[in-house]
Amino acid sequence: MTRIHDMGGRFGDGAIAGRSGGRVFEERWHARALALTLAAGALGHWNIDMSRHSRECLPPKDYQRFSYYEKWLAALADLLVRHGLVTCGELSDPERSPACPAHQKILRPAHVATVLGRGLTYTRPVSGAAKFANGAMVRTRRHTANPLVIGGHTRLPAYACGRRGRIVGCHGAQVLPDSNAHGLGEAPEWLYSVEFAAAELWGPDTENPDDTMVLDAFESYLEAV
Amino acid sequence: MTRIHDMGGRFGDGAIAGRSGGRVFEERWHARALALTLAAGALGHWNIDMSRHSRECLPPKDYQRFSYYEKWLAALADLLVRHGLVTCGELSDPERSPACPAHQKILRPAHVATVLGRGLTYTRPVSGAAKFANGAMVRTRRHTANPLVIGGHTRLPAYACGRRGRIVGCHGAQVLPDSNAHGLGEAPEWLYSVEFAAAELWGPDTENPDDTMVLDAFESYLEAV
Amino acid sequence: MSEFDRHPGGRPPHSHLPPDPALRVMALETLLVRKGLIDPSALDEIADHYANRVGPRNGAIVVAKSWLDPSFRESLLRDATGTVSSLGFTGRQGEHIVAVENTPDIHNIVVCTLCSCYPWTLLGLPPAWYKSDAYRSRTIREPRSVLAEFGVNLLQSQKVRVWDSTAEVRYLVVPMRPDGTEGMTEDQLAGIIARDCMIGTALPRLPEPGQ
Amino acid sequence: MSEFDRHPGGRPPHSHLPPDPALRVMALETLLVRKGLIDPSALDEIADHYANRVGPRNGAIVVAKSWLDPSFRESLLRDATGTVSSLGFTGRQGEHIVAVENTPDIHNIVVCTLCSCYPWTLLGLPPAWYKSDAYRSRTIREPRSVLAEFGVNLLQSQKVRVWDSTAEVRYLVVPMRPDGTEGMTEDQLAGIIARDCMIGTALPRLPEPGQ
Repeated sequence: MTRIHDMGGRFGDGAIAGRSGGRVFEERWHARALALTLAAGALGHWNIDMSRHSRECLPPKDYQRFSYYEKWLAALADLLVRHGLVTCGELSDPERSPACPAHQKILRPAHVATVLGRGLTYTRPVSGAAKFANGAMVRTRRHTANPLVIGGHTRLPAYACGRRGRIVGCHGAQVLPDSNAHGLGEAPEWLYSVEFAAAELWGPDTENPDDTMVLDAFESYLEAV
Repeated sequence: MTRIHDMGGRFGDGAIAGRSGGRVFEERWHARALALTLAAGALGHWNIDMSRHSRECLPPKDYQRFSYYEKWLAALADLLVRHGLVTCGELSDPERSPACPAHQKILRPAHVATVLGRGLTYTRPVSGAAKFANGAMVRTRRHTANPLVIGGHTRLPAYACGRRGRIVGCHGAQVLPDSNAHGLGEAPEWLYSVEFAAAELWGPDTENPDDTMVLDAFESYLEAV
Repeated sequence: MSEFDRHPGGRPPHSHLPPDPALRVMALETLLVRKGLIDPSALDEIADHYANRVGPRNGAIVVAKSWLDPSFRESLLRDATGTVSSLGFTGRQGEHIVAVENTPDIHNIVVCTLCSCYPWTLLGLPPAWYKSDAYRSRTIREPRSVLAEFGVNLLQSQKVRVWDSTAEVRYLVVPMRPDGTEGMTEDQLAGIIARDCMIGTALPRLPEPGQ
Repeated sequence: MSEFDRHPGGRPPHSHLPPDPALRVMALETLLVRKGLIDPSALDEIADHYANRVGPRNGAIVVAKSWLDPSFRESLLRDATGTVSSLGFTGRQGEHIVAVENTPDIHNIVVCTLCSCYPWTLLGLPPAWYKSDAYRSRTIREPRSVLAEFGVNLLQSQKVRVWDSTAEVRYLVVPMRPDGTEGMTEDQLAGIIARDCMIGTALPRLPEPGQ
């Protein structure tokens, strides 16, 4: 078990609601929550893996009751406090906070289109060749746990731990979230697409044995079989 | 992944609240919820495994936000409807329901002490000897899934799937929840206590490698290694 | 989706009850009485049974006897169900009892990760913390951290053994008898064996001198 | 407990914000503006960017081109990131794109079980259902049941391949070109390629005659 966010394969969630779509922002505050998160992220105090981990670390009761943008907001508040940018006292009473000069990396409207349109590549150079070739059989590691930090961030879902699959693609070497989420460096690794037979993942709960599931797995998530 | 109730090892739940104890029933309605559940159970329409499964099948959003006796109540309401004893319409407007004669197994106050004090043994005779001896090494099955019913009840927690442990006790043959929860018969099996090294279960998240965890596992949960 | 996850109209039956929990119980009781399924005075009896008739004193007597009587102890560890039955401690959620003994080498602690299984016949109903998500999720993975929150400091030499109550067997932790209890009666000993000592989240303590 | 699960006073920082979500955003915005961390007019720009400037039309153009131009299709399947960049579709949550093509043998569908990863540059922000627990938990295990809820009936011969977006790679499903679209322009084709076709939860449909 990792955390509440790691829900792939969970039973009990019922039918998928709102399949017909809807507006980009269903409420005005949704747009504001998204924009606040991106603008605060542009200050450079944390990276995307830290953002994800902050959402994952919401208490399960909050994670389950919050709507999507409520999770974003709560995780943003937690990040701001963790990184020393605001205090809990200021969160409960914003008016009490003194007015401060602008942060040197504050995002100005003129730069928004550039920043959002540029993106951030996660590909990094690594020394050494990829360990696994296309078609190679691999097994994912037996525990979903982050090996660097107890209770830490990882992108290996629990449903795919200790399972045999086949390499079906390599995306070059990319930043390792397990390290980057904790400020331990980017530690880039080769990133693969690994395909699993449905029955390997789901056993007796398999819906159709002809189907497959593919996930992206970093090299340290995998061992040769 | 099974369901939201299968939370052993999950991160994120924070400190344990209310460690100092408190009254047996913190609210008057707690006592009433407990009593209603036991009294309705005495009617004999379902067994304890069906009760547990009904709680497990609460939608995750409800399971996480409900207090303990709220889960009991909700699961009781779901059981009553599933077994045809009440309707959803009656749940929302009890006064509309016609007054009915007493159920033939209605629990009367004079029988409460006897019923509660008697209990229900889960031991059953089986043909054949236990497969595993004390000290034998076993491995739990690879998937927590119930092999009889998709999304069905099981008592093998996700954290203990596909793990090696040692038999440290046998409790005789007992009713198999995986079958009994679905009205598929009692299907008794030998029941063992299986002890695991902490590191086998938790890998890099192990708190102390000297520690062990023991769970009770039915014979079909186990294979020899 | 499993059939249990399908609900006509997308709403599980329980969502038709009123939102306030106390009103929810009342609505359900009203309905079940009208339907002839419940006798309300039986509810009073059940509540009284668990509020007043069973509780951790039962378990404390069992432990105190095991401290005083080596043959009782031996019998308890060999066949707890039979042994506690002979004291009249039988019933729901206590049909299959196993006693696990703390020693200088091993400290035992009990949890039910999947629900809240607990030896009702010996300890009464479980406390709220035992049923909490935090206790259920954490105890099985980090028992020492949980024990520290409860103020339990283990001997350097002690391993922890966590019992996850995954079947109908209910576990009673038999704590070690503390020094300074020589000459105490069964009743006096039972008085220092608090409920949590028999779950594994506390150790028996002598009353402070003068109390 | 991990250090991330420890909070002084037992309350995580976000619990200090007001309970109503709209007020919560306002409080946070007020605070961050006072602290010099946010320029409120940048927030308007960001909202406008995702409300009006990027959306599923981008992806539809990519798919339409791949239907019309075999060399574009080949390039898209070999190097989608480079190919869509050449159309100006670059940016956040679209840095590494992989296009996966439906065939008579394989139907592709995309999910992010761990959060809600999605190709923003090609499809805009994800719809609410894509971010729902039900879609995240069920699609990876029972894609056919999910597809049936979306009204998608697969060919008898088709296998399902579910892509779980677990890293920074974003997946674009390239649906099969339906019969009856011969002679349609790129613009007309893009018009029948709805967002969900590129997630894998719909199939392109010709407009009803007369519409």
